Amino acid sequence: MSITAGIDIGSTYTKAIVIDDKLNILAKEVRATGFRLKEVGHAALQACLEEAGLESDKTDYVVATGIGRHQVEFKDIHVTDLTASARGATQLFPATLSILDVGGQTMKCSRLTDAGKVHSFRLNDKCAAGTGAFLEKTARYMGFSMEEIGPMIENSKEPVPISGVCAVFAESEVINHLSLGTSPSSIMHGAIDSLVGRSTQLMKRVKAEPEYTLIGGILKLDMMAKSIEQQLDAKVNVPPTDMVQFVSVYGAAILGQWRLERLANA
Amino acid sequence: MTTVLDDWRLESLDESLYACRELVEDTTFPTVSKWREQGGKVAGHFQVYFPEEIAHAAGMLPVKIRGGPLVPVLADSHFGSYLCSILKTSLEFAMNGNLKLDLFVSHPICDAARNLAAIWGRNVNYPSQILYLPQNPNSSHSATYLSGEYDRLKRVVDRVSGTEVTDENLRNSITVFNENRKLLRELYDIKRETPWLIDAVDAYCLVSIGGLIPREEHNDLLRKMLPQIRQRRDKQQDRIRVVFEGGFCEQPPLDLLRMLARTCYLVDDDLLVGLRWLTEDIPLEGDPLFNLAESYIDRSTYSPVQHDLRKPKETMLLKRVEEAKADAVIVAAAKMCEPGLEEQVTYTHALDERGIPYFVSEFEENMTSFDHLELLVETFLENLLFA
Amino acid sequence: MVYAGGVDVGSTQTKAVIVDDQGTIISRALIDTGADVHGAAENTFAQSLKQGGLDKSDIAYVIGTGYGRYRVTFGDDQITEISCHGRGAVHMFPKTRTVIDMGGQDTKAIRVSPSGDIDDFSMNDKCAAGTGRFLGAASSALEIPLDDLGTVALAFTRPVRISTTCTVFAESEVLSWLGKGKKVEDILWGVHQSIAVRSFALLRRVGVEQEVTFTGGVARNAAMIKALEEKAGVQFNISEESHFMGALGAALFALDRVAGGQKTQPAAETDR
Amino acid sequence: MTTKISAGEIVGRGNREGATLFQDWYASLANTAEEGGRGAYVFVMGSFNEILKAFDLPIVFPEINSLQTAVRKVAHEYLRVAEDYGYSPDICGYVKADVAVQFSRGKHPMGRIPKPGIAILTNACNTYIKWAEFWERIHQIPVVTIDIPGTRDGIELEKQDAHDFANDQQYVIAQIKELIATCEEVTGTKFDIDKLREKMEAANTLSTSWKRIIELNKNQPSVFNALTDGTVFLGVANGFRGTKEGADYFTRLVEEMEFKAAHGIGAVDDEQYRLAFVGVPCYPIFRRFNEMFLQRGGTYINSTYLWFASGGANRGFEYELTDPINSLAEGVLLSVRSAMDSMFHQDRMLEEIADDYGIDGIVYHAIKSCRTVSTGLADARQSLSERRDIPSLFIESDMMDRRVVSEAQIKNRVDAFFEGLASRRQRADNA
Repeated sequence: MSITAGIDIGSTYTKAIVIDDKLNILAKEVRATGFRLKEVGHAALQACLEEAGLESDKTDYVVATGIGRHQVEFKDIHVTDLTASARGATQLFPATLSILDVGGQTMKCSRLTDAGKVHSFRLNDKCAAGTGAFLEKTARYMGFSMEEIGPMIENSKEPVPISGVCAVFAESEVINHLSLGTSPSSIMHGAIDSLVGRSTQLMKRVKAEPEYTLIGGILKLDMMAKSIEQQLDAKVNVPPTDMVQFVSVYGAAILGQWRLERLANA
Repeated sequence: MTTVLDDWRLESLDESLYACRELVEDTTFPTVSKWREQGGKVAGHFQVYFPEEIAHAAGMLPVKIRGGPLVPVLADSHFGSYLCSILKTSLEFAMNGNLKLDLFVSHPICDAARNLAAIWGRNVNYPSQILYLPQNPNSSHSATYLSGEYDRLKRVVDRVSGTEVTDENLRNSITVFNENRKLLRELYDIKRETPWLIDAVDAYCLVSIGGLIPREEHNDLLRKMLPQIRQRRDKQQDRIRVVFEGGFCEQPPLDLLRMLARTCYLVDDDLLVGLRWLTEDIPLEGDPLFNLAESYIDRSTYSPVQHDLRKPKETMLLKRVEEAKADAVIVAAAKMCEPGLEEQVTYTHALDERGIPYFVSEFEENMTSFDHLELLVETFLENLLFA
Repeated sequence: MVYAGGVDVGSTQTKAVIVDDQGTIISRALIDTGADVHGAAENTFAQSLKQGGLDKSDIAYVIGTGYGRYRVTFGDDQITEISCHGRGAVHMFPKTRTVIDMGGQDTKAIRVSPSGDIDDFSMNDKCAAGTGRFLGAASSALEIPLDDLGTVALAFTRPVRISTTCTVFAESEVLSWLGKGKKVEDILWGVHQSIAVRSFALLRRVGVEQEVTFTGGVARNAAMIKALEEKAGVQFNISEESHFMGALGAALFALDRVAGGQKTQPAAETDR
Repeated sequence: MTTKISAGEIVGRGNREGATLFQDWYASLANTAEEGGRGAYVFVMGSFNEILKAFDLPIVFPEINSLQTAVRKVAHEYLRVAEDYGYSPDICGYVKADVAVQFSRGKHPMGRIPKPGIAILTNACNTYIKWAEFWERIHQIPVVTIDIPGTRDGIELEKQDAHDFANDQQYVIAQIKELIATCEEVTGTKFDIDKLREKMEAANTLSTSWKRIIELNKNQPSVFNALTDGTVFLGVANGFRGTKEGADYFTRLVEEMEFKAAHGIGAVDDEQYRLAFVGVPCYPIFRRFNEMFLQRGGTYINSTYLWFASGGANRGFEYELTDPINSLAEGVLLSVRSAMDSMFHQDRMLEEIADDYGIDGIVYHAIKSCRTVSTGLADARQSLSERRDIPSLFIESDMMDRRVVSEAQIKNRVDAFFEGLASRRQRADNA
């Protein structure tokens, strides 16, 4: 039985996963990335293997992904998280044709082929205006946790238009609205609308088609999927809670199994 | 005849290429200074369009101004947000004294560049001008008009250089530039036919220095190096062939080209299109100014900044892809480059129709981190290869 | 004895200053602004009163400034922080003609007249690039306390050029440079440089006229001072009170009003 | 002209009649659209109304359509459509709004807009060219580019010898003849030079009146607000150029403004600060933007917008009707060139008028959408403030895209600007 591992070094969290050739998940692990990129990947994988009760050299193939993919020394190959998450998402939802990945700072959208390959894709520009960061700053500024936002929006009369300026300026925007006596819920509502707007626009840019699958840190905000569904007026797949953080690392490990097969047949 | 290059022309191909790379990234313009030290005058021009023959015929050094990889410490305050970088870094060279000119010429290729003549004029003490370029090449009168406009430029150049340009001088210059363009076309043939013999960065630098040295020297250099390149023994690798579109004005940093060169073959592009605008030799017989003008209109390539009913851009791009036998296209645009960004829309829709793979990206001449772009390129290649 | 107060409601922090009729600072207070802008203003002011052992009734005139100035409802008038920073700086350094203020999310360059009035000003418009916030991002990415950044950066040997303009992306660019094996101090110096360049552009917009006073929270960062002074080619005045310059200016304007000399534009309309 | 008019009936007449004409214009366009007719698409800088109206073509100004979506607070919906199609957020909002109009079969808040049957553009703005290429692609219509060479010298304006001017004029003449030929093909009607004369004569009245009206604002107090009233007048100046209605409207407008000047009736009750506006208005918050200044006693006396957005009509060029084509070429060349100068060299022009108009301050509004107008603003501002001590305010936002219009920031700067103006006046008074 061949064991492959995936390691996803993201800007905030690093995830590791170990799977067998039936693509069963033997163990998964997540920890803060910090800035020692080389170490964190290794540590996460070891923790995984331990949990799976495997010796530290048991993996047959290691696939690295995420922004730190180049720093993983013991990898066999690295792929980008777009490629990895495409694989992971189609594993979880085989009919997926479009993936929206909304993280803290980045927004990625890819249109897949029926074979689960990335056909076309777009990323948000190198400016965090209207990303998750924008939302988090707005919430944090008004002293709310991401969890509290959902219920809040429910009782907001109507969203205030939040101009899509710099995420950091969210604060001066907010203080201005508060000064004008706008309720925090309407402001939050406005911030979410602008985020949802940006996401769906990115999807249109890649000519996205159903089924849609939503992944990434933004899922902490349970109402996000709902808002996007309303915007697209179509159903949006959301990975099960225990998999939310692991979609692309799982995909990476699966690509590892593929490579092994190919190498075996070669 | 004044020369500005040290005598490394006799050294090996790799040393020569190294020297070219050095020169292209050198933000102090040593060749221009050297030309001045020998008493020469310099005609700086925004690089996209300019009949360099006219300045050359007056014994001036025509220098292509195309910004550079530096922080516009002085120039930044002269511009607002939402503007491309090349405007700022170009003016920076004028303000920080790295680039001393006797004349600056811009042209109304885009809304930003057309403002440059006035901005430059307000900040330097030598003549700064607009050279008019017909945006109506389909008018029966445009060639006649343009030769009149070139005659105006000639008189400006006469004044600045202190030497009156004769038809004879002009014909000689045209001959020099005809050869230069011919040699550059040969270089691009190599890129298309045997891309493994010269990588994207070296090819680019070899073209690029043409805008920084006397064209005779550039010709000598190309005449000597092209055969050496052809004789290289390098083997072809399994890489996809890519066309890079979107470098007609602001230039991507060498590191960006390096990153691409590591992963694919750049078989054709629109980089520094100003040096390669004419696609055929300019006729020598007849009125040289008229021949120049007519060639700019009728014997020329395409770019997002010239409107010509005979050259729909998407058709021209598809032709370029086909002739280069490219697998894919990088549809790039400089940040805040309005024509570039607008053309991306047309290009991508045309490529979609033909089912030609591409990815869209924005770059900036002085960007230092390529993670974003690397992610795009890698994903792109992975999914072409993981097939 | 006559007292006047100034309350500067910034997006991150709210500051209050009370001065006596000589313009000497009697007390100062600083707290995080948070969502309850009005409350923040009141509490800060109350704190400053307490600290000065004074009662609201002792304060003849209060002026609110900063983004939240219109929430200083207990105040008598509002003046922008631009005018107030100019005023405060001139009070501290009478020869000041140019002020560069680097705060949490905006950096402003101000040219002032000898009398401390605003002749011209320029602020970062589009984004927080080139503001103190950029340093905050670097500090959290590198896990180095904000106050130590400058000292660390000054140990640079081979500076890194940081091109990312977006503050939010600064973190990931810093990380990727670390990944490429660059030294922390070299990266940090790069960060300081990139901020300095942008702030210098603002300075040039209004013209760098001597003397230049550097105010705001970042004015205590040695590396930033070095980076900016190198570009401007002049030595900056830096006050112990740099943090409170806005509130101080407001208090001084308030004092003018008391003195009756209607020095500045009265009664800014209520923001409706 | 009768002098026995009561203030009641004449004051504000221009705004009332302007609004009506504007409504009628869009109503007639809607009719054309409903009947499946097509319009001639043109731009404000070099609209060639004289020729097109000689062929009775319905005139559409896409720029005006676009700004109307912003004024009517729906621009974002239009921008969204274009950006979904692939247009970058960083490019001209006018183009994007029109792209959306074209995709929605002419849907527009002012009423349906007819498809183009022909488009005429000049090079006064390069984005015109990219814009027209879009129509070329989706409508396959004849697009006529008319190249109008502008000022060449980086510093000195209108410095061109007769020989070079002749070369430019010959070029424009040739292009006008080609335009006429194309119009004959498109409309199937023969060109009638006397009809052209008629239109040119009406245009003459309009141009001279336009010049006069602007000059009347030297009056203290000023007789109209260059930013708000001015925009109403501009709509008519563009849409009704070369028509009898347009000529009459402006004759009556001159009458109104002269009346106000004579009776000391100002545009605002309390004129504290006389301001000049440089750039394109902030249409997403058009009214509130103006109020920020009004509240502090600031009113707009003049603006570069009145110059370039009228295609240089402020130059007041009068056509020589005995020689229509050549005179049209000369007029267009000089007017459009001066429109371009008011974008690229506005510092020179402002310097000239500052004293006559008693300008207390200049407000520069650089915008994301328009690089033609905005690229040189920061530099021109610096160079003017080095030559003349006129307080100025620099604001960046947009004419269409509310995402980059941060009211909080604008308000803050405006307040600070007035605090500066006030203290400066104090100093002057004390001295």
